[in-house]
Amino acid sequence: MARTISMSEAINEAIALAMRKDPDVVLLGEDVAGGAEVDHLQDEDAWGGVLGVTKGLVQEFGRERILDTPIAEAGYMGAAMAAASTGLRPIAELMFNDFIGSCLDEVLNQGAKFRYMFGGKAQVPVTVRTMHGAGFRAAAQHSQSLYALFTSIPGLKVVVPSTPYDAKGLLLAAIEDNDPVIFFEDKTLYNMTGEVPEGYYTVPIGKADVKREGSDLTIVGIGKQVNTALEAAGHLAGRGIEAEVVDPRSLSPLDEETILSSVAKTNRLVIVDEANPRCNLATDIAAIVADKGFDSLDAPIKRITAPHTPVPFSPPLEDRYLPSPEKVIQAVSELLGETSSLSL
Amino acid sequence: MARTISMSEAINEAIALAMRKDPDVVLLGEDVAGGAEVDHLQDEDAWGGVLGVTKGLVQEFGRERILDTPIAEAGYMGAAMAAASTGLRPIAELMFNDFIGSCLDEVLNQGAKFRYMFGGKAQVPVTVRTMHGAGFRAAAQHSQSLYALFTSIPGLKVVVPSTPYDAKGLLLAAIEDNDPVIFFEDKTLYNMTGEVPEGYYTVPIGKADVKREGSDLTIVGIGKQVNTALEAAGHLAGRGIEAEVVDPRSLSPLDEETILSSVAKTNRLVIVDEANPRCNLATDIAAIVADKGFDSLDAPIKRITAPHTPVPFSPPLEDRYLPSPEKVIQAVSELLGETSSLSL
Amino acid sequence: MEVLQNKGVALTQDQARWMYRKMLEIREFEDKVHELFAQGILPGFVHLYAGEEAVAVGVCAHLNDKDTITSTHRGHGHCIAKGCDLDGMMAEIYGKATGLCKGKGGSMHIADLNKGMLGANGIVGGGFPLACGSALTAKYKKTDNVSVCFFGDGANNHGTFHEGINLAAIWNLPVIFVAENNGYAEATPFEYASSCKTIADRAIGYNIPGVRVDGKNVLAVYKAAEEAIQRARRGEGPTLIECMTYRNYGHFEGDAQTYKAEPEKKEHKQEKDAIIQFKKYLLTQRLLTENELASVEESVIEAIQRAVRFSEESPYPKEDELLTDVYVSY
Amino acid sequence: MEVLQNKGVALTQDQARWMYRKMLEIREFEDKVHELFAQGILPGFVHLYAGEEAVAVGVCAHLNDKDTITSTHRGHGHCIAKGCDLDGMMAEIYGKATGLCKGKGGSMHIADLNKGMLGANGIVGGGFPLACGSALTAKYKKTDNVSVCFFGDGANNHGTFHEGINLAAIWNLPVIFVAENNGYAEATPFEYASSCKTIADRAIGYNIPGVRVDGKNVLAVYKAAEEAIQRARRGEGPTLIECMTYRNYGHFEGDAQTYKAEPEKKEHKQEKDAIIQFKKYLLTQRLLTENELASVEESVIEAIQRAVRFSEESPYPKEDELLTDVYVSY
Ligand SMILES: Cc1ncc(C[n+]2csc(CCOP(=O)(O)OP(=O)(O)O)c2C)c(N)n1
Ligand SMILES: Cc1ncc(C[n+]2csc(CCOP(=O)(O)OP(=O)(O)O)c2C)c(N)n1
Ligand SMILES: [Mg+2]
Ligand SMILES: [Mg+2]
Repeated sequence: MARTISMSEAINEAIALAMRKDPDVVLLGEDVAGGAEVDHLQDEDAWGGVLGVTKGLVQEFGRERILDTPIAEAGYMGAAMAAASTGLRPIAELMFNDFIGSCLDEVLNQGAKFRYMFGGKAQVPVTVRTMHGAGFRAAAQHSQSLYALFTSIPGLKVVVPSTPYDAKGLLLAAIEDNDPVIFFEDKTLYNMTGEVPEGYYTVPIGKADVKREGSDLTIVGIGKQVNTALEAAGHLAGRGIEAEVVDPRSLSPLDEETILSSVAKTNRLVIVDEANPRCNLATDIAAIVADKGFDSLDAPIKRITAPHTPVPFSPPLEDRYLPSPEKVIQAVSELLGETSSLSL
Repeated sequence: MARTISMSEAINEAIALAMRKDPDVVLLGEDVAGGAEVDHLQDEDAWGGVLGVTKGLVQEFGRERILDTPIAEAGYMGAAMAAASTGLRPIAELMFNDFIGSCLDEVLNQGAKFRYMFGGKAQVPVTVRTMHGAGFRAAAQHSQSLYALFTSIPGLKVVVPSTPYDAKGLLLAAIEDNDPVIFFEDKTLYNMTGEVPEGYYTVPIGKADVKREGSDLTIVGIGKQVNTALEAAGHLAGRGIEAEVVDPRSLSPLDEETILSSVAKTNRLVIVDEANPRCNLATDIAAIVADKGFDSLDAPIKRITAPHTPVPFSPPLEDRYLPSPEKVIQAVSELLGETSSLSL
Repeated sequence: MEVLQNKGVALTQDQARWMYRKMLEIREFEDKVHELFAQGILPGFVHLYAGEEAVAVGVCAHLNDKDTITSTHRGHGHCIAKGCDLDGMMAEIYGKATGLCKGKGGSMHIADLNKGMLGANGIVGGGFPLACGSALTAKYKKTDNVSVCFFGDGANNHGTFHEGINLAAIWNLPVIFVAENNGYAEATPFEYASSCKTIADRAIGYNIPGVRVDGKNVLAVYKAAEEAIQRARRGEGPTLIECMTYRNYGHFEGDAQTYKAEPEKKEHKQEKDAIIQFKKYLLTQRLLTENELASVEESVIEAIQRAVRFSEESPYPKEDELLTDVYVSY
Repeated sequence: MEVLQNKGVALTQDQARWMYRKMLEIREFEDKVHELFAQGILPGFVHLYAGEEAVAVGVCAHLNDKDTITSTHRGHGHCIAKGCDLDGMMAEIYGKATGLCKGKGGSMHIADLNKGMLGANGIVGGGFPLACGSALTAKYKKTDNVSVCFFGDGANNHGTFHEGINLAAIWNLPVIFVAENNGYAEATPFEYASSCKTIADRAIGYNIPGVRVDGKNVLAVYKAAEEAIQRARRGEGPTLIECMTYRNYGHFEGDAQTYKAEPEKKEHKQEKDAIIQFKKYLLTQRLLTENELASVEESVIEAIQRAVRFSEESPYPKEDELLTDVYVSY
């Protein structure tokens, strides 16, 4: 397992492997190939997605399977849902998760509900890949983290990887899955590198990963914020505080057990979620622990989240918007009742 | 304050009062008048909304101010946002909150964010009225309670009344408000009656109401579920258990103080929210209390919500889907550590 | 087998009987649902298709079970024309466990994927993208199946109309977009809400064929659909067909229909009635005899009675059905 | 004051100078942003308007501060043509506190409501409904103001195109829908994604006037816009104008533009260039002299330099600005 590639490459590779394995897998979205029907364009020069994540796929799989769509999210997302329920296994790319505003109905009222409304007689094996996350200087309409919205919708599964390894394995699991899966990709993690095996493997949906063991407190991170948590944990270790870092990886289903048993061990919980603070994953996990894990809690549950504001453009404001290791350390210091706050 | 009218009448009256007071208030939505440009139709026979809530308004205010729209939620919702930022004070009706799937962008990325993105130089005094709630046999696409989605969006205010009195006062406050307010109307409460003063009054947005005082535990209900909580509290009182019932009325901003001080008094919390369980208001409130109110808690925080399923059509299934006084009492009995469960 | 020609339509006796039967099934089914709803027996929002039978039947006459249709909130007629089981449909509207969707969907969500019926849809405009999706499957898998998207005049102003038809056009998908222009969206007239002179006009903006036909004339619908469906099967892409029709009942059960003019209501139940017209045609053309028609009528009435009995006698779903069928696995 | 006539266009010298100046301001502004981005000085997603100047300027020449426009992700040109302050714009793109939106919006969200500029918009198709809204205000308040909705060829396939234009048409709103058909949406050609032959064709489906003009010819745009805006001011409803244009740079900064053919790129920077053409016209028509043009050029270059200096020297917003301006009150 010595090969090191980027998150972006890991995702690209997962799509290629899935498409080789199953001829019913197609990829559709805006410019996922790029340059459709441009005469002079060689497919190796095609865009491959707005940030190049799907580059090269059209060369191997052709334009019948890598489908550029018009800017019509409702149109192609609804098409993906029905294609899935009639025999294809589409991967639909919603370029930025913020654009769910243009196609929520197709997800919320169509794809997610077909199976139930139809008494179990339909299945919708679609994967929606979408970019999220702040820190890219992309401002209010291109930087949100809307996974809570999808997590709240029965019928959907929701996955947010924090490493290239997980991204590849979870994406393959998502494509294999017979339910609709929303797969979140943090645009600021595309260049993150890590060890990724070459072949086909899956990471099970619904299984959290303890990314670091510890006994003094539990930090649950969502997506990129797992890395914030790990960074904070590193600093804390230097001060003799051992944080356990849990990466749920899949938000729906959520592996409550792993979280609860970590808290049973550490008796303290901090959750890091870069989404806006109201009704997000941090509140969700806090509520679960405040119910089922109440007896093991020795201290208040702390949430490190974005503030209740849109994502600002200005770099210093955006930096302040996001959770940071400092903020995590600050919360931990409050939690452990240290009077003077810790610093890096 | 002896007059008793229905929730539906209270809402109608609030709109009329607001329109009399401020000529910039207009109402737009599908069939809010009804029968646009039908020759023989007398305005008193016009629909006045799909369930008749806005009946009669077109007679008084005319078709310049009561605007029937095409079935184009994105079109008219976006129009309402921009009309609001250029000098009108529109009330836009989204017939069922489920239809947000057709116009989320206009709310999420446009109206809610104008003010922030534009550095405080815009204001968007729009009120979006919308119907929600299960129990009407309206099935999966017409029965959801999606207030958490709106609560999570910075820039919006969110209001869910549980009585005719609150509905009228909150709606008038919403229309007066210079920020976008989403006003939820539970379709199963339209016929609920209650005392409502005739004149113009407002109920402040952001202020919870203690609907019943008690010292043994706190029950927070959302919208109609306040009434479920009150019913449960009545039964509990018969068993010597005094529940305090808190109605937040406004979900964003949320009156944390009233909730926290109730819990400080009772040391126990149950939340009743008929939305699906993940990332909803129940988790939100639980998380806030598990942080800021942790020290006053003597027991796990219990949430009574819908299950993680779409709303089923079949009456017995839908009845089981919803929270009920029985379920609340069951949770309370667990909370209070009674071994045998209480019954009605 | 005897074959009759009329206005370019060639119906065999079997086809004629099938069409007459389906139109009657729809009418009787809806009249019965109307009655049951008025009696307080049926719950929910119910939108009846009575009056529009010629559209669903004229189109579905050309489809097989592998062809798919998307439908609307007013979906019973589409279901019946596409071959859904009447017992299962009625039981679904009752919310019974024996319903086509086990009672979980109800009137607005009846579906039967085995029959190519992709579901009634409570969301206006919901069907356009879905029809593209099943057509994409057909095209990708190189079958010659087609998708039909039924939609109302109100849906014609929803964004999904535009996105769906454009997508079908650029991808050359085998979709037939069938507008059911019954003059109203709830209480709002077509002319008020739609800026186009005809829905068919809008085809120009997508560079596809668009026609308007008399949707009360099942032969006219049949013929237009035949051409469009054959084009689609040949891989020549989508067509937009606008059928001018009328609903006999209100928008939903309970609607006082104050927006409808009396003469208009009357004529649609009499000389313009699609079933009366078709029956006259069948008789004058000697395609079916009075006796044959009567026996169809009798058998349909029995079938509807049976469906009601079946539904009444069926159990409600068991309580734990609430939690199943959300996921394949979770 | 001397007035020149050409193809039905009557420009005063002041107008001509204003138009030339605005086109140059846009060009110089965008070339400078391109440079600063390449140097790593500017953050974010930046979409440049260079090459399309004739559209924004030809249209906005007819507007006053009470008229409103909605814009796109490629909004700098619209802002400048509508009279936004260059210093405030550049500072906004830098994310500085002195930006038009205090640095909170950035390139994709520049707005100035006092100038009737309702905001650049990061959502493709976002402007259609918004333009209807400000036009509704104008109509309701009985002003004679109009709204202009600028949008790209890519946006022409979004559902909001359909919903917005239909709404404007049935309500007879004073909106002018201005398509900037630059041939591509990101890397996707207009012809691939759009089933219509021309965007103007789609006007038929809304029963409103639709015209296609050479969007590199500011006079052609000016004339089409004049007619449409006058119609709208007279209360005669919306118009759709399609302007054929081209962007000199990539979709956003960083785009290698492999999808563009070389000859096409070249001709648009040379003989088809809108500014070169307009300049030639001004000279041959003796509307402005070489000297006058040179002094405009000089002053524009200075203005842009000043804007950069202003931005460089401006502070970033204070940290607590993160939390303000979300609500009027909360
Ligand atoms: C997106 C959406 N908006 C609004 C509604 C409410 N609604 C249900 S049916 C209907 C009218 C539909 O009119 P039309 O498309 O003409 O169909 P018809 O009822 O005449 O068959 C409306 C507004 C809905 N279900 N979905
Ligand atoms: C709803 C939505 N979908 C997709 C995008 C991503 N996107 C940004 S600009 C663009 C292309 C727009 O093309 P066009 O409308 O022709 O404008 P142009 O860039 O050519 O000026 C796309 C797909 C978006 N911002 N919003
Ligand atoms: Mg209709
Ligand atoms: Mg373009």
